[in-house]
Amino acid sequence: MAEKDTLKRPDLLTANGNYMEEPLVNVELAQDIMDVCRSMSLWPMTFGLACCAIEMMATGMARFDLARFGAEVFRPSPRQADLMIVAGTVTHKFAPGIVRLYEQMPGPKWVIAMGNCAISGGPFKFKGQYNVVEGVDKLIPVDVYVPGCPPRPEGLLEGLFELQRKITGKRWWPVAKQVGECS
Amino acid sequence: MTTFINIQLLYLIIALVAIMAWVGLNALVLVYCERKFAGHIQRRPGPFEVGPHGALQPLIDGLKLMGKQLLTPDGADKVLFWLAPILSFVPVLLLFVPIPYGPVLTGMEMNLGILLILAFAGFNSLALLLAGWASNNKWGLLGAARAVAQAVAYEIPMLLAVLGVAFITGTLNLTEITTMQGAWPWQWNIVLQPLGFIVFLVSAFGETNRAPFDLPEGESELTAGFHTEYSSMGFGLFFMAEYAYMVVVCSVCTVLYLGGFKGPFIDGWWWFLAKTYALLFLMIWVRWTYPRVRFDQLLNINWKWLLPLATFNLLATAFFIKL
Amino acid sequence: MTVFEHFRTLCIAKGNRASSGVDWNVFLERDYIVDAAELLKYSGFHLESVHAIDGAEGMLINYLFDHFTQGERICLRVLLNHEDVTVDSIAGIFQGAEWHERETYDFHGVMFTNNPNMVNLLLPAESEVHPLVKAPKKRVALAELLSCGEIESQAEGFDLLNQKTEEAAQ
Amino acid sequence: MSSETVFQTRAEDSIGGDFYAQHFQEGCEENTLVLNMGPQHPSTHGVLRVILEVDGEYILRAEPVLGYLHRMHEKMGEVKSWYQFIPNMGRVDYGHPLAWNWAYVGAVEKLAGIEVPERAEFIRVITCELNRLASHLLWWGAYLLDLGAFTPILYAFDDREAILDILQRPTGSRLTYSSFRIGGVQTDLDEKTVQMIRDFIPIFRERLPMYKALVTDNIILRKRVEGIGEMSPDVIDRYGCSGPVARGSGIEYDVRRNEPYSIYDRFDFEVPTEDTCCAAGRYLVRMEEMAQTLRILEQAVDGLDKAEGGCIMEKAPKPNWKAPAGEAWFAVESGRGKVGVHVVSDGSKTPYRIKLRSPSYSNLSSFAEVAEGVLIADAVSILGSLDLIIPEVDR
Repeated sequence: MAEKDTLKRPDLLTANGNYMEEPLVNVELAQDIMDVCRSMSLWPMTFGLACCAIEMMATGMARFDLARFGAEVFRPSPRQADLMIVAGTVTHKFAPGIVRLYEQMPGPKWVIAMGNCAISGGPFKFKGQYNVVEGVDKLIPVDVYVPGCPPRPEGLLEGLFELQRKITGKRWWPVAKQVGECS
Repeated sequence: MTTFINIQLLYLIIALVAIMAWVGLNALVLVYCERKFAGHIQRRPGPFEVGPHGALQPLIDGLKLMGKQLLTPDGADKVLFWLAPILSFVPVLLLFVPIPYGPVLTGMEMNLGILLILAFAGFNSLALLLAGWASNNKWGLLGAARAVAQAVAYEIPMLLAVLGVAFITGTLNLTEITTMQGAWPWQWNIVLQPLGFIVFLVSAFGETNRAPFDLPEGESELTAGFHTEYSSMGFGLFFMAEYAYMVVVCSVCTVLYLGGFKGPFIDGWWWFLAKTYALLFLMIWVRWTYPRVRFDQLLNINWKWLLPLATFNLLATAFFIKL
Repeated sequence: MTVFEHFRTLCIAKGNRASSGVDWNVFLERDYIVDAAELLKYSGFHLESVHAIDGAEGMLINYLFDHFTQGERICLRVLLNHEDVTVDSIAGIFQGAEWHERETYDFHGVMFTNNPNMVNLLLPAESEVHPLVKAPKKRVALAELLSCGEIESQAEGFDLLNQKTEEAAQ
Repeated sequence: MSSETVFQTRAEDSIGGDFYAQHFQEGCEENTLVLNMGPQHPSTHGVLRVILEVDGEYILRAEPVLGYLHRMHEKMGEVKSWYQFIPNMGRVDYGHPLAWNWAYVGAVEKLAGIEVPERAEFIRVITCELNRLASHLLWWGAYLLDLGAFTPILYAFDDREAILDILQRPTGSRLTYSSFRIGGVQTDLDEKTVQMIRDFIPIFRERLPMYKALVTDNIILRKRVEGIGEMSPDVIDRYGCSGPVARGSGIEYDVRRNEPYSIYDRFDFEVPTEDTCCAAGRYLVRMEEMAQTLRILEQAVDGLDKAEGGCIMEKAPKPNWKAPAGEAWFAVESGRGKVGVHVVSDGSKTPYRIKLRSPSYSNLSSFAEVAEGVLIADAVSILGSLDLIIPEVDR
């Protein structure tokens, strides 16, 4: 079997050393087009956990308008969502629920860990804590981390752009100037 | 004789293909319009970056949906589960056949055109029931129950309103109904049947599950209602069917009450399209403005208001025709 | 403090709203809490909170009541021995107490008999730790923690607050 | 539970739901459906879970299951120092964090007998009232989203952004403010901020009639809120509800009026009440409260110039400050009702015990009784009208 494995494309290798099934039809161009389509229509799940959820809502609202990038279709059902924005603290009580929701999403799917709580437990990590999962990446694979407590909507938008870059391999939108570069 | 049949058949096939393209195109345009229109109602630009002014957004969404994984839930009835979206979408194609888009642009002339539309539109409620039942999901089941109760209820006043028009025109052929109306607005059926028009329009909202009557999929109550468990194109088909039904209902409304392809100066498909899209925009506008009604209120509106009004309209029409 | 005039209390202390926020501190025996709650219910009080303080002498359960119009805050206090942290539930009189009591069970392991639904509220159902129970070494004498104010009446043998008054006298 | 715990999702399926679902099912009648609303449901505003027993669409029994966002605030209170606990207060209730800031800081000040400068009190009132507006706007948008109207939430957030623009100048944050300090506030209001507030008040005052015309007078909305979720004053008493929920049932109780803290006794404002006892009453009370909040703001901004002192007391407590032993209970009025903080100190650097009394918790506890016998859609309407912030319920 080892010989056969070497014939497979390295990009089909998963983290655990297994190979994904090869696609039935594999045309490079079609794949690229699909990638662009996926990156431009990331439908998030309506899934707010805590404070960050309000900033996630604010991102979808008039001033910041997530819709410009085709990501405003918040789907309440995980079956129709592409993107899970873990916006808030994950507790031990809810951990099985998060894993289940992630499993219910159809592939290809992505996860953004929004806010310090989802990244590492954030301010709720202290000696003797008994109820917070210290980082949602202990439960499900995370693609993009957006730090902040809570992150500003601009931060979440930047996280979305980073995810688009990750999917297509290209940064699509102009990069904002660093602080100090502005005239 | 044989050549005659063949030409008929060929014509029908061309019409069906054209209708398919038309339905697909309509869905794309409508989704774009809806999102853009909603955006502007809500003080934001809506889809903007994908294509010029976000024009490619629906196309890209569609492609993405096709590329998603197809999931069948564990406890679902597999055959019925996948039959439902197909059953919801395919009959829609048939509904476009008798609609006269222009003086010669009709899929197939038939004497019972409106009857065909009303009959096959009933398939939709069956599809929604199957979808909710087969997906083995409690929210889906509740959504399906709502969908059927709603569709059954709202079909009756709609039928009665249509009958009113049929009484004045004396035909069920949609082309004939159009040609009986004049070019100018005061020569349209809406002048003769204002009550019927209102009843028809309200029933249309109910029939197509649009807000404020979008109870079968009421997001804040039933998560996603009957299509909670559908991923990928299963959901996509329901989505397209919903928009296709909107187009059908608005087209029929145009034919029955607004003079169809007839209009001032030159008759033609452009008048038809303009009127249909005006109605569609009304539907979109209402959706983004009003809250959702409650389920018992929805049925009360129907049984206590629309049905008596439609009956009264019918009786009055009959009375005046007899005079 | 006419409400508790003919009621068997352990101690009634007049607090000061400006300094501690509570007008009356009433210490009760464990068996009398339901009757006291009933009394307050008929006097038009509503329940603000039920919570426990883990002190050296035992678990002190505080029932805070307030009045919508009279503006009088009463704190009923029941001291439970650490070996037997059980008290009758007042959820039959103030239904809102059900959750407060379940929460107290979560945090401090206080059992409320006759609570209609005595399962974990905030912690996972299978959890059996009570995170706010302090290690015996870290417990502090209640007399130091509480600021009950002026003692108006006191039953014989009740000396929970005396330690402090003696200190103050010195 | 260690962090290496493997979370299994499949094992529970075979036995029909988790512990709470089974516990609930024991009391079910025959031929009824048990529905899990949440924790991931669009209208539970976060991760509240309500188990419903329904007959058709009528709810026979409801049981909220809490704790999906229990973040151990009370435990943290016993671990962190007096100062370090302030940021927690910004995260208990993300709708109206400054009220919680105030409740905690006020309790500590009461415990230590600290006098706050007058100017600091004015700044507290101004920022807290602005925050109350933001909180009510958030509720308004989310409630209408629950009722199926999509657009109002965008209008609400549009105005909310204007408030956040003002608030982030003195507090340095958009959402989780923790700018109150023991003995004052962190930053003074500068001229520009005051001017922004002065400009904002008339603009927002004009918006309120528009909201009324667009939404409040809508017949569909009226039918969805009138007579829904009736809570008699007796229910309010038994469950200890407060805030707009109590005022919507005709109880004229506002902590700012009945138990004036800080400088609220100097302002002229009304406490709106409605006797309808239903969701409509609670809705109208909140709408009217926004107008009253604007009145307070106006007076506070005018009074700010004449106020004496700085934004924080001289010789404010240092980070390793030790509070004197004792206890104090302090209550403030947040957007949701009476927020109470009970601090108990043993004279060390960390609090001995902190009890947070949240209004949402008491308001939500009445849901099981109120929702009995209503439709699912009404239950959504009732939940929305209670204005829940889940982190505040779970703490």
